[in-house]
Amino acid sequence: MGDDERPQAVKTTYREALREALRDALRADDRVFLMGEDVGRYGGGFGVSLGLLEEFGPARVRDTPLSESAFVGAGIGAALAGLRPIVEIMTVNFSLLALDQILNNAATLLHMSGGQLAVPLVIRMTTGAGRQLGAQHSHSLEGWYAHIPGIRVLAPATLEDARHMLAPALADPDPVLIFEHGSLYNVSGELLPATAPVDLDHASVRRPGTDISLITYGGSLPKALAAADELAAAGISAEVIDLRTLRPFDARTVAASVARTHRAVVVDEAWRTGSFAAEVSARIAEESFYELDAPVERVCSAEVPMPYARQMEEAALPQTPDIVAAAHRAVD
Amino acid sequence: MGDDERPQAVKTTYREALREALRDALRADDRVFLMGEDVGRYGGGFGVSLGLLEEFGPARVRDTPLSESAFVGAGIGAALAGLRPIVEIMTVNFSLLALDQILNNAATLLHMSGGQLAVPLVIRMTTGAGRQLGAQHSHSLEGWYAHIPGIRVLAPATLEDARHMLAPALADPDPVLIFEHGSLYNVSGELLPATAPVDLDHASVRRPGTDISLITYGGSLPKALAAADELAAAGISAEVIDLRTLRPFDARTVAASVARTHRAVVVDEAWRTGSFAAEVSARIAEESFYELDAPVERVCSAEVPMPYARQMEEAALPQTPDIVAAAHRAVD
Amino acid sequence: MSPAHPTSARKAPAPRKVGKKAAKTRRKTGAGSPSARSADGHRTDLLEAMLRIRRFEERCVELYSATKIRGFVHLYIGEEAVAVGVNEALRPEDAVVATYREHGHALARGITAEAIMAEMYGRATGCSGGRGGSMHLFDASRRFYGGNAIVAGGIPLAAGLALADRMRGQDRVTCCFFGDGAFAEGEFHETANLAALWRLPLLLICENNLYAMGTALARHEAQTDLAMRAASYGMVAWAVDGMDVEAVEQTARRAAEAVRSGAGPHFLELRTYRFRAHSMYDPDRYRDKAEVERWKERDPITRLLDRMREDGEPVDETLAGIERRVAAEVDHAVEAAEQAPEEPVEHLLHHVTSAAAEVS
Amino acid sequence: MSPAHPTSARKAPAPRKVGKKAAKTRRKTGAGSPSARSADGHRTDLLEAMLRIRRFEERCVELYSATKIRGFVHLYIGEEAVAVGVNEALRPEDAVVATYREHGHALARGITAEAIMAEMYGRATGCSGGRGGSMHLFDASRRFYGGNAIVAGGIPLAAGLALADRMRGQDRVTCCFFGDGAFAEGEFHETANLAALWRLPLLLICENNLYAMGTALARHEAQTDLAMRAASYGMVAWAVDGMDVEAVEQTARRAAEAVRSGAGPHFLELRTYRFRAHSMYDPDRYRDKAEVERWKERDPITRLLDRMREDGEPVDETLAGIERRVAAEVDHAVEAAEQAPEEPVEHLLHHVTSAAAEVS
Ligand SMILES: Cc1ncc(C[n+]2csc(CCOP(=O)(O)OP(=O)(O)O)c2C)c(N)n1
Ligand SMILES: Cc1ncc(C[n+]2csc(CCOP(=O)(O)OP(=O)(O)O)c2C)c(N)n1
Ligand SMILES: [Mg+2]
Ligand SMILES: [Mg+2]
Repeated sequence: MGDDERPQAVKTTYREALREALRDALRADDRVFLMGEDVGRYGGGFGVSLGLLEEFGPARVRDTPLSESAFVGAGIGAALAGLRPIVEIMTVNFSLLALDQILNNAATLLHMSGGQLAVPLVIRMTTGAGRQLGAQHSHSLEGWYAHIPGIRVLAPATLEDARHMLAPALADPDPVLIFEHGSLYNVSGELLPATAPVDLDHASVRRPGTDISLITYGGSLPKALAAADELAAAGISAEVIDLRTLRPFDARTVAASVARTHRAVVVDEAWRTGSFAAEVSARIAEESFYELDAPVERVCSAEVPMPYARQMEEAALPQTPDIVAAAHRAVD
Repeated sequence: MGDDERPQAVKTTYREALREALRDALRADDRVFLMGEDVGRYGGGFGVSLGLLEEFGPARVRDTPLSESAFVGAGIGAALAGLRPIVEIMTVNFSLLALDQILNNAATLLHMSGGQLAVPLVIRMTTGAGRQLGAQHSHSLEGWYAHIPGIRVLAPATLEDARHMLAPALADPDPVLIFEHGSLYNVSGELLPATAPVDLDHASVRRPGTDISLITYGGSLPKALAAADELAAAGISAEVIDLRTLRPFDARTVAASVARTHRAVVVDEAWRTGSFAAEVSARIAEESFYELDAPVERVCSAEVPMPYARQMEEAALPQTPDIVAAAHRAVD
Repeated sequence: MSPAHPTSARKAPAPRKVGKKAAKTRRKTGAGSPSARSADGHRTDLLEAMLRIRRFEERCVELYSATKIRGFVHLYIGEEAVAVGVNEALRPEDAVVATYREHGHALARGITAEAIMAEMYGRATGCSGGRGGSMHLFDASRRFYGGNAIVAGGIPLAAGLALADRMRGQDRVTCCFFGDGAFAEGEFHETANLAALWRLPLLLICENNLYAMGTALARHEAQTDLAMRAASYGMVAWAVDGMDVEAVEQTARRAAEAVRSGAGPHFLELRTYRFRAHSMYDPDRYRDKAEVERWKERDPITRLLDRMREDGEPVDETLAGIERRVAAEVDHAVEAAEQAPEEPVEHLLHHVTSAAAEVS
Repeated sequence: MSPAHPTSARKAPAPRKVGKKAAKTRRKTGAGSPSARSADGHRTDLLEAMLRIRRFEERCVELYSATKIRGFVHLYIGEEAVAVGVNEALRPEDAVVATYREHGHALARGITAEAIMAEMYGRATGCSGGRGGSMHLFDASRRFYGGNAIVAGGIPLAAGLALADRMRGQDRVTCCFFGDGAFAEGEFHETANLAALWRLPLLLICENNLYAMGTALARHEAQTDLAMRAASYGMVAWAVDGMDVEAVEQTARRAAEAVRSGAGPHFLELRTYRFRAHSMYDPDRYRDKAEVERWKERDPITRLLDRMREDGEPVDETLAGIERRVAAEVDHAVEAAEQAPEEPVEHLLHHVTSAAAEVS
């Protein structure tokens, strides 16, 4: 591209961006294939892979039986054999059925074998609540996965990340888990072509600010940005950090932000106790102890199985006003 | 027992104390039964239930097939029907195969049903590392379970708790998970008869101190107590808190201790990132911010699948010298 | 020590038991073949039970479009004969475990349209207090244990309910509904083995509607004869025409009686079909329209009506009466749901544990 | 972009392939029945392979008592005919997935006693660099994928290895060993269905030693005819006398050839027995001593020796030679392990990810 050719922005959605990334990957490397429940004829539980079966055929866009453990394990085996599987688990709620495979095989084989067996596997899944799906379909368990050494955990929150995280994830020789928040699929916007490969090691400052750091990821990013808007109106300059990668956790970017703002609010849709936000809060207090002017605030989900009723679910989830209130507590 | 009859201490082990608790429970209530892999003829993977089959018969001491999901789910169903099952999952490592049942059914049914269906189920399992069992048999995942609303998570660290936590756990109308650290089974000592029922809501100060709080639970308690001894020799008075119950987390007892000592070290055998220690550290920094004179220290396992080699496993696990060093850092 | 358990504490009202007398008669005479005449109103009752489900769900579609109902909603339309026929074999003291596609099972079990509709509206008067929604209908008093949205997740639970009965020597049946897709899950396998090994009083009802979402049976099962596969565990297993409510009833009765009398778990494969998409979100691209049309020709409601006509029963009048009653029920359910109170958000943390609130 | 994968990067040396010539001859003539004469040393090779395992493990017992080896150790003594016989059917390019009871499979596959012993000593020279121990033996160059301590946890993995071969059109076999206890796990079921559905080139070897720890087969399986159960998935499944190494070899060859030629997964149930306790911790209280003694009469090593004697082969001399060689191998393995270096603890975080270390 010449210097004077301006990159063309395209109008797209988070869902389409994910799909384009899959299409690219399938085109670029014939070791890549997509496998999971209803990824083919149905087009994906959330429509992400629509059309890929037609383009790439049933061998490379592979519908599986309802057997989460078997097909995730099969993905691990295929990766061991040199392929580059992308396994879709329809939602994080079903990933518990494959958690043994992920923890005890995918994350562990490299180590147990003394470095002989790498597992270049990508696992994608939908996460999060907010659509009145009730107690069994609204989990935010990416924090559990971020606890596991040996895997990388990504949470694309923007169109850019949805579009451009997959390629470096596939290039990673080790297992990578990608959590797509269900409330983001329909988010639309302008997407510029990638200029540099996405950096999977670092958090991103989505909005700079000086008075307080709002630290979040995934589906909570839009809420944090909205809170920053509201805070700006109240004269508080909030910096918004999108963690993007939960493991390895980029504590340095967070610490640098807190060194500027001296106050922090961590926003995470998981239940508060034992959430990934706890790790973030702990790390800030441990590593930026002398920088902090106020206790770190956490805005998380209420500790309740997600209720179906609309008003109850809304009350249970972190909302923009909760973030604003937490920021005020920290600043006052 | 008359006033002048002094309670008789008996010499016992953690394993025997657990067994006596099971025997008591089976004798006291015919709705109680024990179910799990090899709990009967084998006597339990770690010998805890030895002899119970002979005493109570195969209907109440029930060997199951290797089907963790099915027999844990069956325990939930039996509890729904009014029985009081004690399900043994041989180790936490295999509990992943039943995690869906625990999270999506046991912990959730009461809520999803609008309060109609309580699940009075007790699940026991061995946890922890330290016996050179390698990467798939050394997990400390109780922190994950402590993330789940709707269940109670216990970690008996003493003979007293091994002996006396089961009865109140069975009396709890909701699911209770009991984590027994594998390194404790052979611990022996004197056990006094219970005077009052064990309180499952509160942490316990195992050793009072004034300079620093060492906060831990389960298999790390002996290491923390040993560290306190060493610190005492160096003129540092360490208070040792045994959390005992990870959920509900007794933040008040912890805060009260930190209010006295102004410094804290949290010890947890889990991998550091996303450990339960992160929650404890975060809570201290959030709730005792103005009490703290130094950053909270965490002593956790190295972020590595547990290696088999002795020296490697020792290096990976939190050890007494690590706790002592962390305390010195906090105090200096 | 521990508080009494809700199921044992509450008195269980009778589930909606259609045509009890008729059933008894048939059992006595050993008749009950699908083509047998039914002069005693039993067929009418079956018809009404199926139509209640059909009309209730048709209304759900409208209400979903109107965003009165939210979340995931899975319709049972086309499969009514299964829930209605199987329910005939069950007694009030029996237990039922169902899936996320369970409006039909709940209605057949006698949970009122009103309680279900309120639940889908998320109202405090719903059968799960508004906490559950369409996928999580519960009624402890009727031993209706959900409403489970994890495919196959209810099966082990059902085994546990059955285990309790077996341990206490109670001649009750636990009836567990699940789909063909659930057959592939490890939990089905583990439970089938456990149930057969322990001879649990469990009635496994596989609703084989030929699809798991968009995946056809032959693309998710190596061996599509599910009854045969189930039999390999050492259980009795039969396949039945799930579009014929009388055939379903008859077979379910035989199976339930065997289970009740201690013959161990029984498995029924009900061959059926859903006329609608998998859920409200599903554009139904993976099925041939002609296939759907062919199956609609076997509509269990039409089929029963035809049989009644063939047998000279006065169908039209009966039908009109049923339609009126059912429409009134559904209308009433909607009105009541519209009026029903929302639970105050201050109650958010209720029912997390049985105690009022958690420490800390 | 991504670094080359170890298995493809390294050149694969041949696994220990006993009696290659003999095998070819037999295949050509269509002979190879257990009672056929073997003048060409093939039986000697089988004998040596079994004795290597036996003597290696007997030494392990001593070393465990001497606390040289730690962790969990599960002995294969009594079951040697299975690993040795099945290995005959495999080629260097095939893959093997085994369990925590895998010394026998590893030795048969050609991993040296030295590399395995060093692993059990936790030394850097071990076949897993001391990271794995007895339950986690690996050798990427021999496509030996462990060593898996989660019962049934290796089965899905094996399906994935087979899937890769199928997708690339390679005529390789993935051979997966597991126990009778694993049969009850959901992962077996899910994978069996997947393998049959996708016709994966997978050889499933069920080592039915009649016990899962202390739980006898009939107390963990409702249907104890495991081959029959497996067949119900639509796979070819045969039961074989697992105490007869020649029978095992012959059947495994037939099965592996079928798998290789695209006939889809095959399942072999090998009826065998472990002479020792489940693990070094197991006091073996759940079995009748007489039962163990009866099975010891079927010791696969004695049995092969007897057959050789019946056929007039010069057994005693051969045996003496084998015992000498094997003892030397094991002695050498122990000496080497004793001398071998420990990995420095500074390397603790190696092999967590492929990159040198994690960020942060
Ligand atoms: C464990 C699990 N995996 C995936 C899903 C997503 N899902 C919901 S319903 C369904 C299809 C189930 O098909 P089947 O069991 O045949 O029941 P049907 O919907 O046809 O009644 C799938 C894949 C889920 N809810 N649970
Ligand atoms: C998922 C899981 N559950 C339980 C265990 C504990 N355990 C280890 S071996 C074993 C018995 C396995 O029996 P089987 O599959 O027959 O193999 P064998 O030991 O007889 O070779 C059990 C219960 C485990 N390792 N993994
Ligand atoms: Mg279906
Ligand atoms: Mg066995």
